[in-house]
Amino acid sequence: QDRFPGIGRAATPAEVKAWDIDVRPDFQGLPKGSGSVAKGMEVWEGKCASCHGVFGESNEVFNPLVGGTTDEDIKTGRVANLKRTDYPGRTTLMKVPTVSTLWDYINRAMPWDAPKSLSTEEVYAVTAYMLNLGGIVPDNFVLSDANIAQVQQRMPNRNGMTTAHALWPGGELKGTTKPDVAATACMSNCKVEAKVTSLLPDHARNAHGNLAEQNRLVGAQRGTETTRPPGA
Amino acid sequence: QDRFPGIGRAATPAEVKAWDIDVRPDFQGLPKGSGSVAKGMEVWEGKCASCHGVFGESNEVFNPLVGGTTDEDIKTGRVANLKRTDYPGRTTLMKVPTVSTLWDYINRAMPWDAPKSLSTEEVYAVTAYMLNLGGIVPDNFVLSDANIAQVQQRMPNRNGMTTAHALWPGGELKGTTKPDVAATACMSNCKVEAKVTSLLPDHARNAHGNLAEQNRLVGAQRGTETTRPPGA
Amino acid sequence: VATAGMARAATPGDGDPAILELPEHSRGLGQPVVTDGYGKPSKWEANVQRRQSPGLTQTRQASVSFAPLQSLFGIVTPSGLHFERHHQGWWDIDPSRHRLMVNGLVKTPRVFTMDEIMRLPSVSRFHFIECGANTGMEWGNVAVPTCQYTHGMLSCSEFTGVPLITLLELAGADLNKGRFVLAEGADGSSMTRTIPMSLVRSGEVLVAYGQNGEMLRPENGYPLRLVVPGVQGVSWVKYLRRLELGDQPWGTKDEAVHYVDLLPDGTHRQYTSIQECKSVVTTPSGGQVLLDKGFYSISGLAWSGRGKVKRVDVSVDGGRNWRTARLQDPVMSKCLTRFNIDWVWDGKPAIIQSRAMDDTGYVQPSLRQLREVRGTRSIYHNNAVQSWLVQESGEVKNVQVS
Amino acid sequence: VATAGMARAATPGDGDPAILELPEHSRGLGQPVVTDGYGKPSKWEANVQRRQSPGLTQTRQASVSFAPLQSLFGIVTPSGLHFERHHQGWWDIDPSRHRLMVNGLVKTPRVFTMDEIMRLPSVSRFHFIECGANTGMEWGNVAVPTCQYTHGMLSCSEFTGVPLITLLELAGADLNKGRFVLAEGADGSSMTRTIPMSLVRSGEVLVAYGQNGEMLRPENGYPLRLVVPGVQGVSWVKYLRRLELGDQPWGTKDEAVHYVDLLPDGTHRQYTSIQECKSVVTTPSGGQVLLDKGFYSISGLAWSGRGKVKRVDVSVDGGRNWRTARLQDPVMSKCLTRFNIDWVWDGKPAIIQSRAMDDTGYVQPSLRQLREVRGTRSIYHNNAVQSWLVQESGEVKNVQVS
Ligand code: HEC
Ligand code: HEC
Ligand SMILES: [Ca+2]
Ligand SMILES: [Ca+2]
Ligand SMILES: [Ca+2]
Ligand SMILES: [Ca+2]
Ligand SMILES: [Ca+2]
Ligand SMILES: [Ca+2]
Ligand SMILES: [Co+2]
Ligand SMILES: [Co+2]
Repeated sequence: QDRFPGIGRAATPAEVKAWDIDVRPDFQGLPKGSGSVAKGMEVWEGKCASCHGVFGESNEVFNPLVGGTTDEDIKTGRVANLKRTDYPGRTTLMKVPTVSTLWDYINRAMPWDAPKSLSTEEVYAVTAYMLNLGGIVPDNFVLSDANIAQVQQRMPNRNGMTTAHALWPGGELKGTTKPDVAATACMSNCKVEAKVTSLLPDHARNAHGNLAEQNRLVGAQRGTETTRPPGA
Repeated sequence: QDRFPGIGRAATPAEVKAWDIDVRPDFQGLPKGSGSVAKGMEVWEGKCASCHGVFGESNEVFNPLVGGTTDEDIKTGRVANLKRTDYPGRTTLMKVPTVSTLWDYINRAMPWDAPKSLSTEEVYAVTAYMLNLGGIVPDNFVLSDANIAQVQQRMPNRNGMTTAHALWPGGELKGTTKPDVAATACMSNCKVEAKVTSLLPDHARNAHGNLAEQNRLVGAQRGTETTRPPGA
Repeated sequence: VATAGMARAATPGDGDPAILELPEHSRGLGQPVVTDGYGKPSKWEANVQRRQSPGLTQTRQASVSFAPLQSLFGIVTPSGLHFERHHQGWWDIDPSRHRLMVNGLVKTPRVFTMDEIMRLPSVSRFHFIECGANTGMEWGNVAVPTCQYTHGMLSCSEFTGVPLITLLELAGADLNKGRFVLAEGADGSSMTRTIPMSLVRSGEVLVAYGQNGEMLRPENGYPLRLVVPGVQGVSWVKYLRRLELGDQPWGTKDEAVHYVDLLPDGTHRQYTSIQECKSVVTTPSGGQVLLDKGFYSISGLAWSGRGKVKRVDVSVDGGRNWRTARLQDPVMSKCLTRFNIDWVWDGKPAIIQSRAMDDTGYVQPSLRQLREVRGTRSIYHNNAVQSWLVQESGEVKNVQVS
Repeated sequence: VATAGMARAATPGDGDPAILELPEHSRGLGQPVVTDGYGKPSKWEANVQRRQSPGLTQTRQASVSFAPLQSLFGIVTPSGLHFERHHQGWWDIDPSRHRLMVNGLVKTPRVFTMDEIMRLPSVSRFHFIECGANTGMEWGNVAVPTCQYTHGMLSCSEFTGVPLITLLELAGADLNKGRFVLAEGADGSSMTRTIPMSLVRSGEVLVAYGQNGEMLRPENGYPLRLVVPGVQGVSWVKYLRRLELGDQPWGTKDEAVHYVDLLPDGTHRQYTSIQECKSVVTTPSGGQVLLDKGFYSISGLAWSGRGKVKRVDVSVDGGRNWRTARLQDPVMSKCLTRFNIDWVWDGKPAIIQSRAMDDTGYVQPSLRQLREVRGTRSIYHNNAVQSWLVQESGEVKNVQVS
């Protein structure tokens, strides 16, 4: 303050209220209120389903939000399908560990083309509806600030996260400091096959457009004429 | 060559001839040929006078080329007017020490809108004409590769240059290594008056346009509204 | 302007017409100054553009465009070619109406105008920004043809701004209780990310308005974005409107549903932030054709989210043998470093790779080494060695090798 | 977009409407990626343009446009704002038809295509370029109002190219006899300048094609220009077509008629090349108005054609007392260096100056010191300390002081 006279001013309570909308996993920031699954279905069908599908299953404008979780997951707090390499997609409900995340995000960013237009009740309701689609809360459920912590205890992937890694700078998350992958810099006669194991099939040659048009017209090399087959 | 196989190739004699057009003060590079003052007047009036004036005196598209030199200057090789602080302008002939410079530049760059269009004879001729306008060669003179070195001995400012300074990096020009201006970094109670000795008059306030429109719309300061008088 | 053939000096008889017949620009008068008060690249450079990868995203407002690394020199990314990543589209915000709020564990929550922020002491630093999902399409298999698409969610600029710590101190921050900072944007997505306090405390995190000498571009957050050196781009919150000091991480959508790294056992790593040491050869690279045998200067980029690049090795035989490349000065922390190495191509197939090492001693892993620990489904943080196959035809292809 | 009033956080009753009423960008969907394959600055930045100085030149093809230093941050000049100096207009040359010839005291004169030049080992270096005539209007009196016009023939970029010495060696140069190099352009003026061999030999002179990560802009010599670090801009020949090694200097038009410095005794200094140590405060600077009393960060640029900037001192009392400013890393040789220093303006008249010192120990002179040696008619190489008068109204004016 003394060092920088005249710079900045105190925010008013109304200003902080207008902008401080975040909701944390411990529900700090969550406004009082509630909303039912039934009301949520209304909101969903009116304001969400056009993009996400009636059951949150659409991949037209984004990945499916719902699907891939089981009653068993709700018990264990680990989504079993995440272990399967043959499982086709990863829905929002499969991944999200914290119900606060859904509430916060819907409240700040959805509907995509009219963010921050929902009432608090609508956010509770449509969150409840999404949870209901995932079998996490029953059809007659009313989600509220009072019971949301219990709902958290049913999130299918609530135990699915770890911070035991070296990719957070600092000790706050009690991660590791040693990177998980430890390569060494072999310089000669290194033990590799140097065989090609993957490359694009020739028929996909032009899938990103004509690469000749994606490179400079002079220089040590040109872009490949991908409208023509290799070698032509 | 060995380090960079496949890069570059020898230039042909015709290629070198096409591009190696520079003429040095020792006349290396000067093609054989000649041109008369009379022919030069023709060239000048046809191809130069529209921009530089009939006597090279115009300042419409560039500074005057001719003027300000005297017979005395031709003798001394020093243009006396360059010493005068009250002399209004500095023409090309007042400054140029080397006749090669004129020949080379006219040959490469003039006429301004059709550079490299003159024949060798035309360049000799129009150079002769310019020299004649400056009284350096007589009306009946024919400038040629054979006599240009003698003409050099009459250039009004031929002795007007020095390389005795520290602004050439390297020893080739036998300059100095010590900079000519030696300031020191006084830090407090330095002996200066700190009185304003020059500033723009208020009537010139808007001469560079409205400065408010020449500064960003945010930041620690704005541009001055110079369409309004100071303090208004 | 589309494609052009190879320009060699013509076989000289008398000589090359491009020399013997003087071009019109040697014989005429060119264009005046200030044809453009703000200039543009040459028309011959029209192929150098940022581009989308077809089919990668379902919408163009929650999408990405890739920088054309194959055509860039040095370390600075021209701001017009800076990669884009939007979650709810970009805006061109009136800076005179933009505000920044600092709240949370502070004595008094505060509001700043742009005028005020730009009055504070600023720093200017060169840093790379890389999306956490860069090279993400390549965890399993080769998916895209050129380094624009494999590595183009990467750019590097000189950023100018105010250290975030200055603003926190101005607001009377409680730096004992305050262990995390939330950064929040003003666009539709109002992107929120939890920012590591260690980088705030070190003075590295900037509230930036300048990029490469001018203001940030609208696509990159004009008028204000957070700069979090070494950390993935999603944390560099654009259209920054608010910073909150708190005692817990926020678990926001992009910390709990995306930008989480799936391990083989079905666990996700959360709050993975650092972009580890990585490199890529950009010249020559996938989708190009070498014009001839002979001398080439292999050139590429290396970077590390943990500090400075210490060394880059290059292999032209798929990783059997390596030589150490020249690093271009200045080598700066959490900044791109350009490397170069000589190569004479004999016309035989070759597999070109680069491997960087940073000043912590960390060595960029091969894809095999990376997969052994993380599997193939992480999406994020693929920093494996990239391989380019030069075929006898001169064609260069994106490949993975064993 | 023209001018705008001062944006302060409104006196809060309930609060600032810019906060309380969420802006449309917080409530809507923005624009998609790749609206521009090559992006542009914000529409709110339209005032940041390069400009001519009215009446300075008689034509617009033999003219100059000035970079808006008052609006720039850090050290990189955005290429679109790079100052222009043309002698016969600018061109956008087809690079596939451009050739470079090396001749003179070489074993075999050689010709290179752009393809070939771009195959050679390159370096990328940050350097300033300053016209020898920068600040030339101010030798006698104050002539122009803002630092755009006093100092705007100055820019700084990351240049990429091949050391000229590499090309000379390729041609089999005789480096004993060869004591000077002629550089020649391909435009109408076919600009020719004699280049110092010492800088060629040291590897500093580059045959450059890259600028700030992309190709040179047409206004700056696309596709090839010489980079002669520390030396005045006219030697950085644009549209470079030919390099000749010789044993004598060339005395070209721009070495014998212009870019010669008139001394009081009527002698001209010839081949004055180095841009000596210099600095200028850009924020605040002439033609601006401070919005308020209080804290400011005085910021500016310093540079030296002889090496690195070692120190910059700043005075706010017209040169009586000085404080040493902070230098922004990286400090590079023959490159702009950004400096900053804190200042609390008490609302009284103040005269702001900066004075740079380089690593040779050379100190930037005051105008008086410079004039004592060189008089007032040199035109070129005015590197005097610049003074800005802050008036009580907040208006800043270009002044000279005793
Ligand atoms: C106009 C299209 C549209 C509408 C309407 C819409 N969404 Fe979305 N939604 C999207 C898109 C696109 C995304 C992905 C945004 C991104 O990439 O950050 C998204 C993301 C989400 C996500 C996060 C999913 C994830 O895995 O990241 C949730 C939850 C969500 N929407 C819920 C809703 C709800 C609830 C509504 C209605 C109240 C709604 N959406 C309306 C398009 C829409
Ligand atoms: C269309 C206008 C035009 C025409 C025609 C023209 N000039 Fe010029 N000339 C100029 C301009 C403009 C310059 C300054 C160029 C620069 O700034 O580098 C100039 C410069 C010169 C100079 C150098 C002067 C100096 O001090 O730098 C000479 C000598 C000259 N012209 C001679 C000629 C001759 C001889 C011809 C005819 C054969 C000619 N000019 C035709 C416009 C013209
Ligand atoms: Ca204030
Ligand atoms: Ca909060
Ligand atoms: Ca060749
Ligand atoms: Ca020659
Ligand atoms: Ca799809
Ligand atoms: Ca005039
Ligand atoms: Co993202
Ligand atoms: Co010039």
